[in-house]
Amino acid sequence: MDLNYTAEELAFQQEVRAFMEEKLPKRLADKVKHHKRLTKEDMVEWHAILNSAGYLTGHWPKAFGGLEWNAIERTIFDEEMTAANGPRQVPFGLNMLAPVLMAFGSPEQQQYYLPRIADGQDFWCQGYSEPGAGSDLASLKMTAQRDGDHYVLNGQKTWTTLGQYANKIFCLVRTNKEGKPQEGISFILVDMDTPGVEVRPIILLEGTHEVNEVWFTDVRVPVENLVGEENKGWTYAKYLLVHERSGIAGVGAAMAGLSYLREIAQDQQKDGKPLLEDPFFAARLSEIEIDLAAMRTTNLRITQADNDGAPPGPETSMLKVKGTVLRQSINDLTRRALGPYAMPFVSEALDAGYNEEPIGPDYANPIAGDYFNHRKTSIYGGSNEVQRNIISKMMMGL
Amino acid sequence: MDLNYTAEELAFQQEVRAFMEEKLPKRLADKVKHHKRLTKEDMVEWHAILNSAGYLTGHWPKAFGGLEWNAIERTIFDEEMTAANGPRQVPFGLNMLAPVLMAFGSPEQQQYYLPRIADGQDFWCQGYSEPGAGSDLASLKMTAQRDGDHYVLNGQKTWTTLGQYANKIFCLVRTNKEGKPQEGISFILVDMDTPGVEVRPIILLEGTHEVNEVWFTDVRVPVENLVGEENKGWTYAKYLLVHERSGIAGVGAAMAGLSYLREIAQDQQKDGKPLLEDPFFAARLSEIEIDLAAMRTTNLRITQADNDGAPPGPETSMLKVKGTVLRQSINDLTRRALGPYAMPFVSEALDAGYNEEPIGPDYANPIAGDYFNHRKTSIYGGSNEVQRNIISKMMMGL
Amino acid sequence: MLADMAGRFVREQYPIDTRHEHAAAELGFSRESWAEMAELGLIGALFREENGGFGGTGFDIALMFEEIGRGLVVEPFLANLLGGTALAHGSDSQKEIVEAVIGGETLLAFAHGEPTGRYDLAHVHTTAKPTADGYVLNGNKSVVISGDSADFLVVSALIEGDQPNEEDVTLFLVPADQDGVHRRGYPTIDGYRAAEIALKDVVVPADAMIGAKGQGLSIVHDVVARGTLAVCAEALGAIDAAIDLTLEYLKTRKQFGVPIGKFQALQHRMADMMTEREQIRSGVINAAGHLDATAGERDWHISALKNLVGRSGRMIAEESIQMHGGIGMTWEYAVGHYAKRIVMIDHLFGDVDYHLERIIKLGKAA
Amino acid sequence: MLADMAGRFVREQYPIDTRHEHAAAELGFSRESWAEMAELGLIGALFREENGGFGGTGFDIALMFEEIGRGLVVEPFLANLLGGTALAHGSDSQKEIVEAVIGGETLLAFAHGEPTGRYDLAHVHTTAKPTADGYVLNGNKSVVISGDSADFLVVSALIEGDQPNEEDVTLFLVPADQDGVHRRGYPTIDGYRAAEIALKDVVVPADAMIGAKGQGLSIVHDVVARGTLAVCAEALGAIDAAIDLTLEYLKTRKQFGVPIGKFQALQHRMADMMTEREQIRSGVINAAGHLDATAGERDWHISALKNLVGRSGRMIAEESIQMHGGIGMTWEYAVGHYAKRIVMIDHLFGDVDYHLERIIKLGKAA
Repeated sequence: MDLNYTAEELAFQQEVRAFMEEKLPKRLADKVKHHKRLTKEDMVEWHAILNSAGYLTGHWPKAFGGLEWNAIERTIFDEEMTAANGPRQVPFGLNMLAPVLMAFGSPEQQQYYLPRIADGQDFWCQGYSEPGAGSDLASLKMTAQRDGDHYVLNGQKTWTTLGQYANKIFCLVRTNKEGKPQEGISFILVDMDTPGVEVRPIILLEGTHEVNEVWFTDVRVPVENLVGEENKGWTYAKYLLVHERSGIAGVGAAMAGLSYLREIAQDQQKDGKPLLEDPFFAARLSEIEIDLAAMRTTNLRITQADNDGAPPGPETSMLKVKGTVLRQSINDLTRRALGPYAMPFVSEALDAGYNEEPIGPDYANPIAGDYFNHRKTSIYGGSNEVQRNIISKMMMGL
Repeated sequence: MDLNYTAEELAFQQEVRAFMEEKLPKRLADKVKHHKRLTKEDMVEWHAILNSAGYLTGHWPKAFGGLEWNAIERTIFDEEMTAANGPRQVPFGLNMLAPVLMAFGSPEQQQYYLPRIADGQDFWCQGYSEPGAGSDLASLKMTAQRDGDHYVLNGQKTWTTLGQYANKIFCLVRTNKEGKPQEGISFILVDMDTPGVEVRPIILLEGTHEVNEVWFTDVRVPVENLVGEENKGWTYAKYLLVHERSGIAGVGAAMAGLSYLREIAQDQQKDGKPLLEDPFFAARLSEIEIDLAAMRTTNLRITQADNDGAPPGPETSMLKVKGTVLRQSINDLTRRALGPYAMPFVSEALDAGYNEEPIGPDYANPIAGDYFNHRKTSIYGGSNEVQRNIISKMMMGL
Repeated sequence: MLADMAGRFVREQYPIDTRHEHAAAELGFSRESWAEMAELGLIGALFREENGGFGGTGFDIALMFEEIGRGLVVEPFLANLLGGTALAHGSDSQKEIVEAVIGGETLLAFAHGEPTGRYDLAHVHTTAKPTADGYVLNGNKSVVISGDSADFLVVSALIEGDQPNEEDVTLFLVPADQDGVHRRGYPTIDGYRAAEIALKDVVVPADAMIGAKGQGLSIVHDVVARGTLAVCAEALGAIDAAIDLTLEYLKTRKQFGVPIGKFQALQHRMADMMTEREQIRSGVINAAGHLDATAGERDWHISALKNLVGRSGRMIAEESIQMHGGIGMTWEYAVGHYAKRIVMIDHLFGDVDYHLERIIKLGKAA
Repeated sequence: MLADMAGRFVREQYPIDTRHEHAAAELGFSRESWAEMAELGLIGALFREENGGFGGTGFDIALMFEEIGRGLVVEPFLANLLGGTALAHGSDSQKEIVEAVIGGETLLAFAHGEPTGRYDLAHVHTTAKPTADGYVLNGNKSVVISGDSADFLVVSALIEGDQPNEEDVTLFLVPADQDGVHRRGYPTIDGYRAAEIALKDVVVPADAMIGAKGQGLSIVHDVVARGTLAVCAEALGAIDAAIDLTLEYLKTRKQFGVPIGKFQALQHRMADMMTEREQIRSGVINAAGHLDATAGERDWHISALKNLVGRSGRMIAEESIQMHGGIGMTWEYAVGHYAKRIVMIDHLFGDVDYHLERIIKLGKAA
């Protein structure tokens, strides 16, 4: 039951901390801390910096150019990076497609695509969800029909995050309508420049453009772009979903958010004293701190079990639920901390180059928007309802 | 949207208040306030006092000797009586059996039984639940087989409240095993002195004896004791359940409990000041007060609608859920108010005639037990889960 | 009656797209629509007959704002309720302005809050320096609702003197285009408009004072009590709409072949949402019924309501989005806009904790 | 190792009926069982080698008390952990008593709390008046766990002098049968024993003092930190048992023909209960790992844990009963007894609010 880091792990932690101090551009850290919008260029720049130290693909196997971090090292890296306000990596190529290619892709696909993910030549996005399908992937409708050396794709994907920046998309498509619904699904790679691919923005409730619809009309994709076998895509999709579990608790983000909230509450005044000293506010903050301290250990315990080779269990779902609830409660309390200044919202002020005076305190503008935006975290990646189904079913055996 | 009482209603309120001041024995009010155990004699005494003013059967139609109170008058009476720490009436004869007899009983049954309920000759209990049946009444198993002028009863009832004091029990029994399960049920009145009736106590988790199992072995009951028609008992049972909705929110009990909690929190010291002045404690108390003020109005609105002849809807279930949650939160906060003195529990001290010094403050002994005992309120009379099913199904039409 | 008319107007002429158009316009609302609403008598419903209105009781305000909430109406009802209520305490010529407000010709805003004052109503640092024939105002007013479009501002200030205190707070009526009034308008996250207002040596005549010298705070309390009731009723209307949308979604949206409303976990949460809605409705009734009671009773019920709306309103708003899933997160679908309004009302006139503290100070329920 | 042995002992020789028998006995526990547990080394697991034990770290205490909680063991582990920890700060002859405790021969109780002190550890009104060769103790000690069966009491008192303050609090070892010690034992609602103890002119020699004069509060903090960790771990064990029973019930109990565990509303609540259990488990690990850290770090993690157990433990206890329905309300069925223990642990060493306040005072997590 020893949860202390080993000497090697502590050394690695120091190494990452030093890297963040030295290499993370202040401009990017400030944007992250103050919830400004990151541009595509910001993301590409940060990937390149991480890649220069090998950190970008640190969790990849050595055979594919990675450092073969174990789960603990990966957790340490995530915590340090997030606590330093480093931008989160864009996960679609790095953590979602890459493991699938490593496990099921052809040698040619591995050799071509993996280096391009690492060096930033490709910016991937994800074509999983469809309108009306939600968590129920087996019901997907987008089709891929074989035509000589090509598949012809027709249909629509939705909730495609950062699709407006991507040059590639990996898609689940239906290649067979017979049999069980999950048996006719294939996994295919698509160049977004192909004629017939159209990206339409979805604007979120607070006005942000993060996600998109992607429409496919007679899009011709070479058969070499099929990953693994035809009609086996369901297996690959599940592999991807289970595999991508690192950082699901969001401990680093919660810690960074909580520390920012403390700063804000120290600055905000209530009856002539810092809001932080108000008993009700302090109580809410402290409850979150207590829960987070416990969750940090829960996360390490589960990560440790993962390191020890235990199969992924319902614990991951617990981390997802508790993690989102906690981060959302931080967003909520930060919103409250602002008092009336939570209301003003100047969208342009979130973009680089905005130079006007802030309305109210300089940290205020993005906070309420963030609170609303982060309601998504308990919805996407398997909603908290789906996670609770998993927990209870796996643990009750019902 | 006027929720003020009319002049007549205010006069009635004054009348009841004066009655409670004059006629409610201090000994009984003290027992109720301090959560001491009421004996059968206490209950009978209080019924007789209420009956002397006609209040016991105030809600009965004039034809059966009542005062024909409407829903508002009944609410006023309940609130005043409970706020004065008057013992609650024993409902089984008065509010459960009586309406069924009035609606479905024979003239002979009405003439014989109703006066005996009013004047305390009969002490009724209820034979509804069976082991393993819970909220699912249609699955009941206890049988009544016709044998000449008698029914012969065999089976078991459970959760029979105050069965140890009762001389009569009304039962739902199965008279027909064919057809739909709810079609073969009958409603029958049983003298507890009949050979073959056996009452076995069920002790609750905190050590109280309130409920019982009642076993029936070849119990011969005259056919005249059948209420209404054979195999129509399901209809009568539903009538009973829907009809007995007055006071379901427990507003009076919550008000009395909250005011007692205030007294306790004024007496309890924290860091040299009354606990009531502690901000966290005050916050919890105030949230309950806020919810209760709203629920009081919710209750009046629904009662008013009832008065106006609207059919009972899912609102009753809302009152049940919110009412139990609120009263349980008062029990919980009262327990917390005591600090370490919530722990001691001398069961004998709850009975009359106990004369030893109390352990800690004189109000402390019953509080934790009450907290545990009142967990029942969200379970019996249709659990809060069943109520939520009703609310959502009726309002969503699903 | 007027509330029914407002309801019909919202249902028939104020669909959500129209609302978004109004909000996106330069002014942040539609002058035409406002004129129409005035014509229907909807503004007058907020004021007593003696001030030229046709209502003005707690129930009038509550019913009107429920409809405003149901339609997410962006026209400046709230600001004009606040400003008009303040002016009703004023001189005859000031009361005449209320009539112009009711007619839809004149717009008011209530410029009371200040940058570091949070929700403290007594926090007034703006000063009024007496001169021979009036006052000179200096100070900053923050998050003034509809402050950018108003013709007149009701401004609170501390009359300068020896150790000025709360009893020197006084209200002034200031034309918004007066020299020295600097306004910076901006949108709010939920689609409304507000302004930061700097007052620099703003000269006003003696008769710009509203009510008597030092009467400011007591007027402010009346204004804010009405405003708080109004936004809580507005939240109730928005909650009704959000719950209706969610119910409809649960009935029509299918997953694994069945409507998601068949899932019991959602049913039970929905049951709690509907129960809390009834509690809020009761809170609105209690507050409306005590609006003209003693200040202590009024404030208890107002604060109880605001706390309840802050607590349960947030729960309902968040659950409404959650039960919709992804679609609830989009601008295109209405539920998110209702959720934003419900939650942001927590930031108007004091949040859950502010009102809980106030309830504690006021003692037990009257 | 010892914890495994404790676990086996509980599973094999301590079914709930045996537990109830022990609790109902005159002493409130079984001397024979206690001797057997001593024999197995279970008491020694709570103390360091230097005090004659075989454990004594945070993890030793936590693992042992998890098993105690799983079995709802009524034998006086807690009182002897408290008393023994205090004596470990004492003289050699006092430490010898710890060995007798470990052997199961001698029983201790920790008589610190007083009637109006609530959870305040510094609230000591009992006095120790210096005499030529010792002290005379006077005062009242309240809710002393296992105080009725103890052979020795560890008593805190304020040494009389000029304006005595917290720095005069000192601990004394007092034989329970000493003249002037009046004990009134009684059961607690969850099936354990405690006592009110009045000290009337109790004469003790100078060497009855534990540690140095004025060292009392610092020893009390050490004792209470260990005790708090212990009862939280005990709560975790009881939570495990309550959840296991509930899971089993959900799988076997049928309603309308299906196991009630198929109802999604119950499934989702169960998922939250299981998640909170993991959080509590993590809290126990954090507190156990910081038991010998600086006082500030130790107390932060101890208070965080106690707050978490108070909040989530209550939820789990209440839900376990609720999901069982009527049967969960009965004495005969075990779940209610687990629920009682989990909830009543909130009343030992400070409740949710006490520890939240302490966390606020201690500042952010170390």
